[in-house]
Amino acid sequence: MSLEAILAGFGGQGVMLMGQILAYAGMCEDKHVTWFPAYGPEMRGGTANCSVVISKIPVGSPVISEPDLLVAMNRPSLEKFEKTVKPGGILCYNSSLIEIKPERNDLKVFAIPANQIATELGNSRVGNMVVMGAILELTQVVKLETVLKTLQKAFAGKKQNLIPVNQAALEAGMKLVQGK
Amino acid sequence: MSLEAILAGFGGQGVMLMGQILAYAGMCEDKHVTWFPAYGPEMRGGTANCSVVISKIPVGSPVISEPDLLVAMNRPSLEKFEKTVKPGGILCYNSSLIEIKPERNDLKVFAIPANQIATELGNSRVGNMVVMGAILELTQVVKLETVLKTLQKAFAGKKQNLIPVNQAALEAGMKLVQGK
Amino acid sequence: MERVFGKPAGLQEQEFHYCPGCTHGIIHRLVAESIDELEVRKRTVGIAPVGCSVTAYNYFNCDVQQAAHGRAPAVATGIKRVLPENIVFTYQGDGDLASIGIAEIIHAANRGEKITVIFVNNAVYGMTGGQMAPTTLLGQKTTTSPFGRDAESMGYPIKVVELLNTLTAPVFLARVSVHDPKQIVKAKAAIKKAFSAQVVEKGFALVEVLSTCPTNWGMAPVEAMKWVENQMIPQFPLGILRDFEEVAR
Amino acid sequence: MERVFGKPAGLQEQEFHYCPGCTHGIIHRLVAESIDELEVRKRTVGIAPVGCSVTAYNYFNCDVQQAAHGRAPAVATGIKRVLPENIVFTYQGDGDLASIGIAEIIHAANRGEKITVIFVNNAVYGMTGGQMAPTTLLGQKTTTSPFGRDAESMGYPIKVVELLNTLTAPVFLARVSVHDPKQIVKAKAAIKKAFSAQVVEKGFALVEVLSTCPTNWGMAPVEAMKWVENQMIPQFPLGILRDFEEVAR
Amino acid sequence: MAAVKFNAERCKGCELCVSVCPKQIVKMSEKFNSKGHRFATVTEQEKCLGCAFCARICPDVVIEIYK
Amino acid sequence: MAAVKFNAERCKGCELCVSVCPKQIVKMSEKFNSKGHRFATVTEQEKCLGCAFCARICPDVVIEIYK
Amino acid sequence: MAERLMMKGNEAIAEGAIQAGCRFFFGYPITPQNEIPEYMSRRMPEVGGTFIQAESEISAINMVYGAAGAGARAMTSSSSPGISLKLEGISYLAGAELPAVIVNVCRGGPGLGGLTPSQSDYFQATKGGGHGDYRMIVLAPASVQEILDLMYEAFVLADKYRNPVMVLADGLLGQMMEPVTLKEFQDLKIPAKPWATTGVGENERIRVINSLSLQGEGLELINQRLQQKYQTMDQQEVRYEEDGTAEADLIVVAYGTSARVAKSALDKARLQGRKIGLLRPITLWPFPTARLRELAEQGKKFLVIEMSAGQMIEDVRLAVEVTGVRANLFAKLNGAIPSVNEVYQAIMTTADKGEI
Amino acid sequence: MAERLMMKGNEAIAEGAIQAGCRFFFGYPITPQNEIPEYMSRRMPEVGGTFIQAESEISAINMVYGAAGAGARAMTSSSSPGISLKLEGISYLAGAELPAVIVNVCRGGPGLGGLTPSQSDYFQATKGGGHGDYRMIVLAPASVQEILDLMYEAFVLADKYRNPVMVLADGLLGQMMEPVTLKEFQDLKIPAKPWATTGVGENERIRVINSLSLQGEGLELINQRLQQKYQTMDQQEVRYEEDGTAEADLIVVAYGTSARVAKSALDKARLQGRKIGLLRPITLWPFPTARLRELAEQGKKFLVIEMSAGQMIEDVRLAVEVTGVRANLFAKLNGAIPSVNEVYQAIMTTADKGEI
Ligand SMILES: Cc1ncc(C[n+]2csc(CCOP(=O)(O)OP(=O)(O)O)c2C)c(N)n1
Ligand SMILES: Cc1ncc(C[n+]2csc(CCOP(=O)(O)OP(=O)(O)O)c2C)c(N)n1
Ligand code: SF4
Ligand code: SF4
Ligand code: SF4
Ligand code: SF4
Repeated sequence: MSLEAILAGFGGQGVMLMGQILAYAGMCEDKHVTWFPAYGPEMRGGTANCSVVISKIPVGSPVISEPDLLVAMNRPSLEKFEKTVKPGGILCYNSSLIEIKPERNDLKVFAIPANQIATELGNSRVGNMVVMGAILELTQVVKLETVLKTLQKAFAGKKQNLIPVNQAALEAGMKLVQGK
Repeated sequence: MSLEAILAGFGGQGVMLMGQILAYAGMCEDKHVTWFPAYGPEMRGGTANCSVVISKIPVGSPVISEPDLLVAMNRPSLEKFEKTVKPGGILCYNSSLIEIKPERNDLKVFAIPANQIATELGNSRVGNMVVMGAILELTQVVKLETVLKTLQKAFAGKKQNLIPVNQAALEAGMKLVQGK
Repeated sequence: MERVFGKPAGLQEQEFHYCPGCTHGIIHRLVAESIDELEVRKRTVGIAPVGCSVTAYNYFNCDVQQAAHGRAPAVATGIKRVLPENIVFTYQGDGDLASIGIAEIIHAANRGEKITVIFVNNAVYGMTGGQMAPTTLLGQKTTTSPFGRDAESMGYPIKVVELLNTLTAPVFLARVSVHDPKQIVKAKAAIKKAFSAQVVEKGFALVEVLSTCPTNWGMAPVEAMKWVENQMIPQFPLGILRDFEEVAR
Repeated sequence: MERVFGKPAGLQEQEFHYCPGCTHGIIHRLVAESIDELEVRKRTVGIAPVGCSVTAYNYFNCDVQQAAHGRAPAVATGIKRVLPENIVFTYQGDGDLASIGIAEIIHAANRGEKITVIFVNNAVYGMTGGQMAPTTLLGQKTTTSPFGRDAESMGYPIKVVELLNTLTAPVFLARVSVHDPKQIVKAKAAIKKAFSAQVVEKGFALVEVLSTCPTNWGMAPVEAMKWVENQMIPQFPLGILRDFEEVAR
Repeated sequence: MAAVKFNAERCKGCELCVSVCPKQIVKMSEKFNSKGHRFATVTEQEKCLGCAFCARICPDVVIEIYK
Repeated sequence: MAAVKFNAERCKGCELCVSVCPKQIVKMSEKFNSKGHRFATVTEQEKCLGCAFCARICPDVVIEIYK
Repeated sequence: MAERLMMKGNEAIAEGAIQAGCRFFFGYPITPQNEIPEYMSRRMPEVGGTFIQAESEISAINMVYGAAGAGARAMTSSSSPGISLKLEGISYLAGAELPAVIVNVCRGGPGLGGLTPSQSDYFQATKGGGHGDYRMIVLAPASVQEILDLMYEAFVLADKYRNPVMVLADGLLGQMMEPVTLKEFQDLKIPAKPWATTGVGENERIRVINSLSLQGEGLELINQRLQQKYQTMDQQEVRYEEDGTAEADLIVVAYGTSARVAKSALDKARLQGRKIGLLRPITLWPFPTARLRELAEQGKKFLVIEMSAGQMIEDVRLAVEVTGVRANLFAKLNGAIPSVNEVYQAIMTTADKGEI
Repeated sequence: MAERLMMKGNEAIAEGAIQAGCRFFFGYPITPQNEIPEYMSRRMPEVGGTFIQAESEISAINMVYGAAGAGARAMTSSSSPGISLKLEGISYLAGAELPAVIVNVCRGGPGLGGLTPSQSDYFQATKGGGHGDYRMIVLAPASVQEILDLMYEAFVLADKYRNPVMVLADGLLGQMMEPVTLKEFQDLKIPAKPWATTGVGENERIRVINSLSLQGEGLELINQRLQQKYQTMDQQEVRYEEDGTAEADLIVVAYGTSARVAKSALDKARLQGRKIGLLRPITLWPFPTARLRELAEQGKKFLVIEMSAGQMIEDVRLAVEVTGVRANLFAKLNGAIPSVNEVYQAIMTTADKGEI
């Protein structure tokens, strides 16, 4: 199973980390992967996005023009990238921050109240992992265990204590879209 | 009448000025002329030389490999350039400073005690004009009057007073080689 | 009721792209206010540096040239020599002015170019992601001094105003801060004075403004203001080191 | 009878290419004597500048790197960081150090690089034919200030030692002259001290040496020496501004 | 009698104004503006002194003072 | 009792040595060396103090002092 | 096998240098290569090396000059505007024959330009942006793993020829992450450098690092020696990668990032039954001229893909035009990365019409 | 007719600029061009202009940037190493589209090199030594009179295209004296520059001099505009001189000093009955490609004479090789000026054997 995804939001929403963990997990499952970031002109707090490719064959261009999957964590990202998604592709958007609805009807669209669920889980910063969970469930591109292993690495040391809440977020995200 | 000359000595002997005046005079007689300087690696008081071309047709390279005329005001210059002179060419050397004799016998060689004559004329710095006089006489490349006009220009203003002694030097130089 | 405080005419409508709480915005406003109050906007030419304020031409409401990294004082020299009647100012960060551009600022100052320099000292390279600057404090962690600035191999924070104060030509040299409203008022006065030095055709004027970089300092904006007060000021004492009016008297 | 004075081992046999009466030669000898007396010749690496002393590698009897114009302090930094046990010195003119190279010297000094800098201030660009230098005196005529240096458009002579004295790191800063035998003895002492700062691993040391350029000043050598004494010294006061031993005590 | 006006859309939620208000009447809203920042507002206008501390320290020219 | 030795070939004729000799025994020769410079010499060796003033100020390491 | 990990291209540049025994890094921040100095500032202390953030790019390259002249493996890195500032220094390194590695993580120009990836410094790197007749070996990696490997090569080649070597990447390669395998930290035999200025010690003659020659003839001799050295490099160090060139009708020539895009595009074209080959120069100088001419003589067509107005195209033309073949160009100007689709279109058109 | 006088090439560069209305000179000393700043320091005050000896070449080029952006005719001059230092600034001038004139009185490299004349900065000047896809018109005079005339052209072209223009001479042209005729001191109509930053005054919109574009697309648009401008230059500004090319079998291609030497040499060869022509590019960029190809199609042979390891030869090959013709090279390496005799030999061999 291979995937071309664009994950977008504003700085601080953890879209970059989300992408890296996804790619890393892909590597652990012996796939060819690339991760490529892009930042807006704003210094910080501006829009940021990354492209992740996970594939069985070596990856040519790490830059994606037509993603299979778009994650939009804030409104500008949705507005900027919605039109680029492959027909029939997946669109997950953060419904806690984005009040508008996507326009396209040729996509599998999922509204994910990421901030809300995160706050419920007691850590407003794990919204990205909620969405990550949803992606795993929807795409099956990598296994949950692999991602969890990756988290172990990513949060080794001081951040150890953050692992449980992130795991909870992942599972919440998966549940949210199960069977949808 | 056209001429390719190399004038060489050490800094302060006025070889550069000599060459410029020669070229300038050539211009005044509507010839094509070029003047090109070259300095040794020493900071100052080192060897210096200039190439002067005076010609009826436009001058290509201002750099001379085989001069018709060589003026050597000091020993290093003689040693460096003697071998380059065209067979049958003219060699004037400053016998007041150069104790050795030129080796070539296929040249018209003139020993000119420039410093000595200059000192006799009461200005040790006009040695270059003594040699200049000799050149004029030997090559007939430009007229004396033209050179004198040029001196007027060169020494206009403060240096006015230097003109007579320079003129005297020119004439002394001419006399020296007359009919030789 | 009438408006007693708001956006000065010296600023365009455009919102700043600076990070939340970054004091570049305050300094921009103070510059614009000074230009307004001296009524020189129409004959002012600004020079944007390379740094977070590289796009200053989107904010200042006057003609602007964007200069190569560190070379703003040379560019300002070129402009001022062509347009002696104009008011010419550079706006530079500490990487731009004190690192790559230290030669240009020293020689522009030494020639006594009649320009105004706004020197924003935030102790790091902001735009490129928080690397060490010449003004980084000892022990301060940055992305290129991850274990803290160590005097033995990285040297000491450079005091630009004191350095320039050894030169004869400059007519106004000051260091101010914008960490609280009181200081902001003082900073404004100094900046305005630095511009007025050109209006009365005195000569080279520079104001160093201690500024924050919450993003790269990894601090909340309010916390960053405290850091300026408690950490930076002891190292970079505030004050007016040279003043053409003092001299005049 | 035994030889009590002559060519130091720190100099090669090669004759200098300098103009008659140029004090570069004296300064070369003092450097070489210092190297001899400290017995460090075998582990010394010199850096030749771009200037009349560009061919210093033909004179100093130690390993030498020739550096790009003004960059000798950066080159010295590279060498010293690789060879901390070696004695590394730069020999630079005023165009090289105070004009194009002012950024490099300030930052090497500020980092406290453990190097010795011999700064030859002859108030002009010698090699290129007597153009104005940052150290040219007001009113002094040069080939690029034909009507004399004019403060209004060309600024003031820069006092390098005073400028560097605003930095924290340097351990030895002095200005000396070689215009008469007495001063030459003092100059020698300062230069030797500046080298010894490395021997005892102290830090950055710089000696500014007032020097002549008879050729481009258009003076006889003896006259040039008088000019240093009467014109240059009043502008560039002699003395030791910083001394690691003083500090030690 | 003074009035302070916040332009919520320009606000980046840095909270500097909150930190300097002598009357502590500047508060951060629960809502986000379109850029996603929680923005500053003034509660109890009537208490405002018009000292402009908030406006002076605001890096983004969000605040206007009227008198 | 001291002796001063001049290496005429290295001399550039700058006359600095002449200017500093307290005994004024350093003089310029009438002759030129091969580089074309009039070179310095010492007259009346016996008067030499060996103060090395000339040697110290000579830019071209022409002068040696013996004691 | 050593463990695989995800690395940014910029980190690979830094780690690759350390693996190659580089212990002296002198640099100045500039996007998109900041991870290099940042990584070095953390890593060098661990391996007993030295990291200095210089006051400028100029200072950095001259620190490299001093360190290289003192016998160390030293490097600097920057991006386009910063590299322009280093050109005097690079010319000095070449003139003084000092081994050093310069990395250019190229960005869009001219002037301050932008932060987007670009290949518009090809001329600067290959024809000598600096003054005088010098050449550098220019290595152009196309993946993070290759970056790691070529950094090692770069230092070996620099020492082998006593010549600066440039690694030319771009913002995309610098910023992207890919899996890499680190070779074991082997200690390397860095060649002896008797010419280095380490103090004369007991040696007879002093050593001089220099690029000046005041007597004209001297300079001519130096340049003769340099030109001979460059010829040897040209004969021995050409590197390139080929993919399906033998059976291809159309050869796509591209390096670095555009080679990656080209690869995706030509895979697509092959699905359409077109016979497309890829020749990816790994050394931009020396350039694979001989091989390209060989292919041209077999009557193949050529399409060059560049993220510039067309620079490498000149070297391709110099290689193939004598054979009567013309080379086509698809140029993506600074500011954007070519999309797989537009390159695919270019390939199809050239394959079918013979030209764009 | 105005009076004739002897002038040094460097003086002609300076006086020519003044005649062209240049009133702002920013420079830094370097041999062999010191007469330029020295002349300017005397002359500018006479014409109410400004001379500044900058603290460095970098500062000088950035002063030019500021002055040009303020609407003035401004210039700087230097020689090879100094030009390398100006390349970032030149790229900025091109990116910000500012008119300015840069003079390179080329000397031998690489590194500090030597003071002898050279042509080894051809690539740097014509292919953009600086970063990014920019081009400059490069004018190559071959006599002191032509220097005087081309300095005027340089400023006109710079304003016409809002682009930096380089005048590429060498130490020989700079140092030699030849007779010249000064045109009367006419006052010139310098075009209005509404884009210049002179203070908004009563204008609606502020003016910005800038080369930055943070959004990628923006940068692509800028580069498209620049490339279109460069195409126009390429179509309209090619300048060259021909001598006996029509009847010639062998065309010698040379510029500047080497064209002078070539002229003497081919006159000699003609005396031997050989049919030799000379094509002397006056603009090195844009290059007389079309004309050379025309001549190649007539089946002529080509010999390039350069004072470098061979740089212009590439542009000649790009012009002629498509026609199946090969170009020969006589390269004189940095350090010496080719003698008339050696060039004569090269011409004779090529004329007779068809190649060297
Ligand atoms: C020649 C060159 N070198 C480096 C850079 C990269 N660069 C951009 S901004 C910057 C430093 C910014 O720091 P500072 O001047 O302190 O301003 P701040 O961003 O902190 O306001 C650097 C090094 C560049 N653009 N050009
Ligand atoms: C980059 C560069 N710029 C300029 C020059 C030309 N240049 C050679 S020496 C010199 C200045 C020499 O003056 P100074 O440093 O005072 O030394 P001095 O000759 O007086 O001893 C200059 C500008 C150069 N070689 N390289
Ligand atoms: S990075 Fe720092 S300096 Fe730059 S805008 Fe953000 S806070 Fe301000
Ligand atoms: S030019 Fe001046 S500094 Fe240079 S050697 Fe001659 S006298 Fe000395
Ligand atoms: S003006 Fe003063 S009192 Fe009113 S809100 Fe702002 S800070 Fe508070
Ligand atoms: S000082 Fe030295 S060089 Fe000068 S005259 Fe005396 S001996 Fe000769």
